[in-house]
Amino acid sequence: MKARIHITLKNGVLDPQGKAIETTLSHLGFAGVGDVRQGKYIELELDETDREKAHATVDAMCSQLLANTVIENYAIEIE
Amino acid sequence: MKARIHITLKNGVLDPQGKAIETTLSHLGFAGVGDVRQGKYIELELDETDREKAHATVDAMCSQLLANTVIENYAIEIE
Amino acid sequence: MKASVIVFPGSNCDRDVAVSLAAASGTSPRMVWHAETDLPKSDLIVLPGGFSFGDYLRAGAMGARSPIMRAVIDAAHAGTPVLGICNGFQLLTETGLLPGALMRNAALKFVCRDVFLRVTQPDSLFTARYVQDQVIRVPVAHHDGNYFADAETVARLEGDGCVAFRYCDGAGSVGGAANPNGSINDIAGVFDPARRILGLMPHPERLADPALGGTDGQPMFASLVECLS
Amino acid sequence: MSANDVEMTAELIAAHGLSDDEFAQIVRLINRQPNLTELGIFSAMWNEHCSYKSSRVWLRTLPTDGPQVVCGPGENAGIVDIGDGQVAVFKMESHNHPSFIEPYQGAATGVGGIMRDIFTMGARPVANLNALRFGDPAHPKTRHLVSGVVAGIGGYGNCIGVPTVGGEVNFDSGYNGNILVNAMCVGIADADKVFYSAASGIGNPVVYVGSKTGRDGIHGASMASAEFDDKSEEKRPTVQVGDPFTEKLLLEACLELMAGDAVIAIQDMGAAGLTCSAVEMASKGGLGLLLDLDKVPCREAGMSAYEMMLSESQERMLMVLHPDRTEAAREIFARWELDFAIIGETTDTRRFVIQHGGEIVADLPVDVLAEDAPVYQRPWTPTPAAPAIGSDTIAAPDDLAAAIVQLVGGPHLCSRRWVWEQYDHMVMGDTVQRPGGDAAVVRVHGTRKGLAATTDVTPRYCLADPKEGGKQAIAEAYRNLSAVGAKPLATTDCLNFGNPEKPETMGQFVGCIEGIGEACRALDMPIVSGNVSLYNETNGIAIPPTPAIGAVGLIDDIAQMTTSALRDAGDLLFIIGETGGHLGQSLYAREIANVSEGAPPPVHLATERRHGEFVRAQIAAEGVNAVHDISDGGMIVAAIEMALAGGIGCTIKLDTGNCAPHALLFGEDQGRYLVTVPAARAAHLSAAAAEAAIPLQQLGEVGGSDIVIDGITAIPLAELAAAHENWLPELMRL
Ligand SMILES: Nc1ncnc2c1ncn2[C@@H]1O[C@H](COP(=O)(O)OP(=O)(O)O)[C@@H](O)[C@H]1O
Ligand SMILES: [Mg+2]
Repeated sequence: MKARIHITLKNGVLDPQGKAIETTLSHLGFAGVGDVRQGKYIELELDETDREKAHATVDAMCSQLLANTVIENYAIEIE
Repeated sequence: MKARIHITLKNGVLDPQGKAIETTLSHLGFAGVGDVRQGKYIELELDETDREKAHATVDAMCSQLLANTVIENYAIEIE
Repeated sequence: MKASVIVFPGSNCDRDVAVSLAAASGTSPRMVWHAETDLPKSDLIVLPGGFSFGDYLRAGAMGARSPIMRAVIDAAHAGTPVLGICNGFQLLTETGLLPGALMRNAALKFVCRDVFLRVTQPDSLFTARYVQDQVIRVPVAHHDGNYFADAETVARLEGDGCVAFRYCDGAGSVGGAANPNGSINDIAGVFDPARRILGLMPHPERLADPALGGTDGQPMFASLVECLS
Repeated sequence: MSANDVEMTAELIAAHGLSDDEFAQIVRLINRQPNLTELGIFSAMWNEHCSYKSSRVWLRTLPTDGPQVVCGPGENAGIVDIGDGQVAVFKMESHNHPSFIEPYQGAATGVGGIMRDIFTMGARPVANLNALRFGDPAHPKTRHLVSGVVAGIGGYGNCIGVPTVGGEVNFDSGYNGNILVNAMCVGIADADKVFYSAASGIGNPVVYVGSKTGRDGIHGASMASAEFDDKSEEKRPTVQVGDPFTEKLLLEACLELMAGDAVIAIQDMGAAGLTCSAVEMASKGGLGLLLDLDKVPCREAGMSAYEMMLSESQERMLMVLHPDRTEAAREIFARWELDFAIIGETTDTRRFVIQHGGEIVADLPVDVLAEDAPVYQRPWTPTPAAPAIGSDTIAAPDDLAAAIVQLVGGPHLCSRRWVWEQYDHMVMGDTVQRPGGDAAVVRVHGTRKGLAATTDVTPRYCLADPKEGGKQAIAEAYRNLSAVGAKPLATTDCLNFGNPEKPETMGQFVGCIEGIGEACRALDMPIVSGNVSLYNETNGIAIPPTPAIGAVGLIDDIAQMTTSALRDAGDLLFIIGETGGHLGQSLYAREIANVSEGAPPPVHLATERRHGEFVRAQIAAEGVNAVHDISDGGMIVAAIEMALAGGIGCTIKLDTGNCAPHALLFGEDQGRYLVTVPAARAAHLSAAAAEAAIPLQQLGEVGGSDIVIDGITAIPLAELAAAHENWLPELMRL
């Protein structure tokens, strides 16, 4: 099964990359752009046929490694 | 409107990050994990009410700044 | 003083810190490979600078899950002092031994230069040879040194005297352009509440030898030797 | 008919960068048509990048010997003796085309590649340098390229943990369509632990280590030798992505393996990957090689033999090991979590035989591939001599102070701090002279010795007069090393030119080589390694001739090293060398007076040598407080750089007997240095100079917070510092 994981910064955590992108976009002439946030997107393949189990495994991966839960949230999709 | 952008490495382009994550996951005891690929996920708000126009604008942002189109693909969702 | 330096794949300041420790204590530290599960009995554990696992995913993320870290965490909880420099600081936050996180520098660029630090907490085994508000010159070299913690945590760090160093200019004035990375409250290094764990982004081992142009980092190693021998 | 047995059409041959004559030559040499894999192998081996077919006859004229030389050109890097059973190993290499297409990854993999050249020989890399040329700062692509290249160099070097300590940066519209990214690496090894690429023994295992093979940069080596047109950006060939973490593991694993006696031969996989490395090992050893591609660790499924042989995936090495050490070697690489595969063996057939899927997919004579590559005596026309123009024809500035500030705060002379602060220049704990001075100095770990390194060339001189420009590049490197107190040892070069099939371009190449050779001989700085990058041309417009020179020198005791920073108020400032006010091809002429004609300053090699020896002797006697060589921008710029580095001003008195002030200040006469000594030492210095018949003149005195040109102008140091420091950050501001 394929898992897709979105890792985003929690609300209230400043996002230097998002902020820099926002500034650069405005320098490039893109007006009216706001709230730019940059996160990570991870895809992986799992040797697992059970959706529930797959979800639980990926959840464990996220909390143990993929996300830093001090500053990040994560969301999992299993396909 | 809100735009969500996924930026992923083109097929065949080496993904050192994905490779390292895969190795570490296996050391952590997660078996049967493969094809780990790491990409970027960007969210932003646009002062624009027309979906088509919003899409075109974000497309321009991606090709000009957000994605490195030599090695990356991007996908846009407008909400 | 018997120190152990943990070496991760991708560590690259392990030798540098070992040189400083040996110069200060007269004995070479033990170099402990990350894949070990047992830690030799140590007076001090050092997590060196570098790019453990390439800093891929997040700086320090994968190293923090290395086998040896279980033993490091246990030893730290049992009171063994731990010094984390640069990548070592990132590892300490990733393991939860220190609060907060080190995010990408506000300017998004890697920065390598001398910075000035104000010693905000001289009452520790790491900083005993410095005096309150002393201004020292030490280099930084990092891409992810932008210290962040939520307001409550920062208030606690400040209230409990857990901020070790702050970025300042040569005259001791804190913040502004002297902050090389955007760290909250200009924090360059933090202690755990017992002040037996120190994480800092600057590299004291890089200016602990007159041939390298300065010795302001040397008192940190001298303090450790004095307190731990 | 398998996919390998395709018909050799004219298009296919041309797409492989081979001329009809070259193809005919191949058919003649192997007595049949090659198959597709074989064509690919020939295209890689016979390409300019690997075979040096246009440059070889000229490279042979360079001096490569000397008592200090342990290994000259021909191996992965050059080796010089630094005493005490130690050697320095160094080389410079270009990654121009890939960096133009993808600046971050192009530059990063350039750094990765040059470091592999060094540790392949058993040396631990201890210093990286980089010589960068970008287009006009106002060109729409320049900022993007600068930021990507610098980030890429830092991204790789910082991660692997080798300090990036020096280099140079130029901006010139001549590079608008072809930037130059030249990376240099210096390593240190024990003299008795050096490794070479010649295979030996029959039936010994050929071992592949490092990363897996993917479809990266297939045809990279051919791309590196092809001219650009407007479409090449759209073609976007598969770009190689660097993996510095894996290279760090590879470095440590290789050095660990090399501490033992397992390695017979080793070669990194650089341009044209497996093909080049395997053929070179076999050819140098006078052997054959049998490779079984089914054993090659692959990143992608279904890779063809053609793709595997031409892949330029990074962070890979090929070795021939002693059979009974192979398992121990395997364990080392397993511990570092790197791929390790026995993919073939040495044979006595002198043939290069490739097996894939149980079939022989290529079977070629090694010597034909390696030695019968074409060598061209390309026609060339000498560059017409530029007329010497008198300084009196180059106008004085309307406002001298403004001209000075403009030069020091402009693209050519501003501080490169924005660049080198993105590089970890202190890791390894031995950087005793950081970027910003004449040459960087790293201490030889655990000793009092220092290795000094610099990169230099002045392309506008080379354009006006290739031979004098070539001489000047070596002379400036010599001066930069001497100025820190290092004895120059040897040289590496990276010769960047346009299309060698054009006689004018070939003439530039020939001229530069002649000048370089003459200067290397006169200054005892033999060429021990190097690289040629041709076809740096877009839509028929070539880059200025740019033979970048990297040089290494030795300081016996770093306590005697000098820097360029002015030190104590009251110190006296002297100028060594003859000041004739030569303004032709000076930055002043070009930037302020808008004159781009004229001959560059002539280089007097015997004088250079005497002046360099004198400066080093004064440094060794611990009599001088600061030294700086005079180059771009002339004497006033050198003085300002010294003042800015020291944070203290100086006063200069001009002796305008037979020269206008602006010619004295901005003239770029060669062979000159500024030195400061304590007042009490001045008489000693003068006597020493008189005795050695060295022109020496007191110029002024250190002190204050201004640069004062007595009776003419005074500029606050703070104003100069702001102009000098702000230009590059302003250009690069988000
Ligand atoms: N790309 C670069 N990387 C690192 N250091 C650099 C780079 N470009 C310039 N520098 C450093 O900036 C200083 C000034 O460079 P340059 O003007 O070329 O010196 P010089 O004229 O003495 O040869 C030198 O110390 C040089 O090493
Ligand atoms: Mg130079």
